[in-house]
Amino acid sequence: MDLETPEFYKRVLETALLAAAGPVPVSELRRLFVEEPAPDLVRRLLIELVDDWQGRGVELIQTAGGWRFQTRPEYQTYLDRLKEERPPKYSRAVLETLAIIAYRQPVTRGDIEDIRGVMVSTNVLKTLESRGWVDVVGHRDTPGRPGLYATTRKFLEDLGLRSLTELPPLTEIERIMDLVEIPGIPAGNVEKTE
Amino acid sequence: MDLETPEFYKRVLETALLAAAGPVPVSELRRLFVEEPAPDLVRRLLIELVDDWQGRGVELIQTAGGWRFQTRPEYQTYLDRLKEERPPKYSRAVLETLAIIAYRQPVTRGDIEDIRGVMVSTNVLKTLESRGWVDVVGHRDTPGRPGLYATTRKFLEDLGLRSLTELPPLTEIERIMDLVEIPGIPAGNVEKTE
Amino acid sequence: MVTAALDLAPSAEPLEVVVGRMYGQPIFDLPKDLYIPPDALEVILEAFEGPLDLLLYLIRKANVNVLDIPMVPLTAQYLEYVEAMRTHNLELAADYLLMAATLLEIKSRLLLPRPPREDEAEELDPRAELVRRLLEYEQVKLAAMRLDELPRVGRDFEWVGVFVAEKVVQRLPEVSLHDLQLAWLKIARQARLKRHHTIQREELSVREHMTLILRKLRDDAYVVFESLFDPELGVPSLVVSFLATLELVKERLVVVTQNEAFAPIYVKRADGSGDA
Repeated sequence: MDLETPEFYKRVLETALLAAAGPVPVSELRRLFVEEPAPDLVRRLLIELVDDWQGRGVELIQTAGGWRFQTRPEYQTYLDRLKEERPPKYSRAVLETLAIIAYRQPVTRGDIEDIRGVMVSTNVLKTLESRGWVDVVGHRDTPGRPGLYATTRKFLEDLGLRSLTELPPLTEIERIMDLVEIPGIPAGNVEKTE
Repeated sequence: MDLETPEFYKRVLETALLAAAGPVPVSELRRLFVEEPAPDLVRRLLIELVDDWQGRGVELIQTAGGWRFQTRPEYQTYLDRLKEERPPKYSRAVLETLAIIAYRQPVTRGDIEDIRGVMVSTNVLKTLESRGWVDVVGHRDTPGRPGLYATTRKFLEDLGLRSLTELPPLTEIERIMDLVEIPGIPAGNVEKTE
Repeated sequence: MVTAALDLAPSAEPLEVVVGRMYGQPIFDLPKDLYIPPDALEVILEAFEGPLDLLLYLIRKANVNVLDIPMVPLTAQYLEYVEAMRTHNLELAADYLLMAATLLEIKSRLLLPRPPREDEAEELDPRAELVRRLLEYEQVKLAAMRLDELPRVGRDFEWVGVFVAEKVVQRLPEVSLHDLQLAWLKIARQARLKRHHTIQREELSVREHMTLILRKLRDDAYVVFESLFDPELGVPSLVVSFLATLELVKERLVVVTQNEAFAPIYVKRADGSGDA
């Protein structure tokens, strides 16, 4: 094997990423080689790889934990035909609880109930915990020492996000909320979803 | 997506095989498509895919259970570097023999046995020779004309040394030994390495 | 799933909100007179995630500004709903009742004559907290929908992981200098040769050169003495090479010969295999 060319480096990177069980950070990818290449070189080659895979059913993306290959969403209908079971659809209660934890973390169950205006069933939190998307990161120093929920790295990875800042931005309601106490100012047309 | 071309079929097959957890038989691959293509067509496309992946670090192969992508053996040394687990270790006999050859070269097998106080099995020397770390550089002019072992350039390279003088000095080792070998206490008790 | 379009502006076009499904058909609207077929009520209520969700629906449906909620009709509508639930023996969640109480309280505070106050800026609209909660909930509701739209592993894409063809290539053990050091330590200790075999650091370079010379002699039966020395490596190296040669002679590993004075000196292996 020609060990020196950037092409060869790229081939090894591609192979390692295709074979990896999870995302691989650049720091680890460098370890593939006895003479560790500069992080910048590795990153440049990764960007080249992203390009090389254009138009294929698989893409190279960067998530919270590093770089990984994943299939493009357009191909999911095909892949679904080979599946035994359909992935779960989450109820509104689960999704809203997840949203509150994601955007307002760390929050207690009480905080979630305050925002949603209803009791949060234990099942809802269990669902999110067993999916590995949220966990208890501490306890609030109030009576009962309620658990503080936050999203996990797996949540980011499963949604292909590098960080929480990549979550869809909250709608402009927040800006309007500042105006709540000043009557007479029209709320304006808030963007419509979909 | 252009749904009709063989190119597209091939892309879907490739995507499904890259994402599959195990080998996928042709019969199952046909199920990827609403209008199941003929097994012969699928097989032809798979053979084309095998060609497409020539020269890459990953190859498409047919196993008992079906088709699957797997890494090429030549890339194993690279992938191994990412592994958590520690590489195998040489036995004490191998390491001590290597140390004697490194520090006392050139030495005969008899010299090694004298120093170690035990027979040196042929396997031990074979292991070191096949690794390319020691070789016979001559013979001593004594009965049996025993081979004289010395370390090779490859030994230096593999251990990242420019010359044998960069080996840890024995004086230092023996100073350590003086510290740990308290008279009256059997040597065996001192062993606290590993 | 309620595909609610957020619209707080009074001028907006009518909304189509699926509030539930009955016999597989989406229900876009609640009946104006609030008459709800008994078997549909449960379905409709399931479409709401709680009192805040229900209130938001009523506000949107009435097409009023959420910042200026008409408390009287809203409270009336809400209570009718709660009443409808009660008459149908639906288990009424405490959250719905609590909200009813809150609405009634706000309504009564609005109706009360306001006591004159010095500082008017301090005066808070009794609806403010409710509006804040409604807007915050609305935001979460939207955020939840957006989160759900994000591509998710298993539903929208799969991770790639090709089989690693392992064990085909044998992994070789690695040896570190530390390993060698430890190995020697064990040897020395066991064989009690620490006095015997103490080797100076310099001596290692001599032994290294002994090996180099033997290697040279392996390739050629004998070599000219001078060729064992490379002046370019400097005096220390020359000295070491010379000491190595002497050591080789002493250990009877090489033989140095000279046929007559001033004739070339030859070095050859002592094991005789190189004899001409």
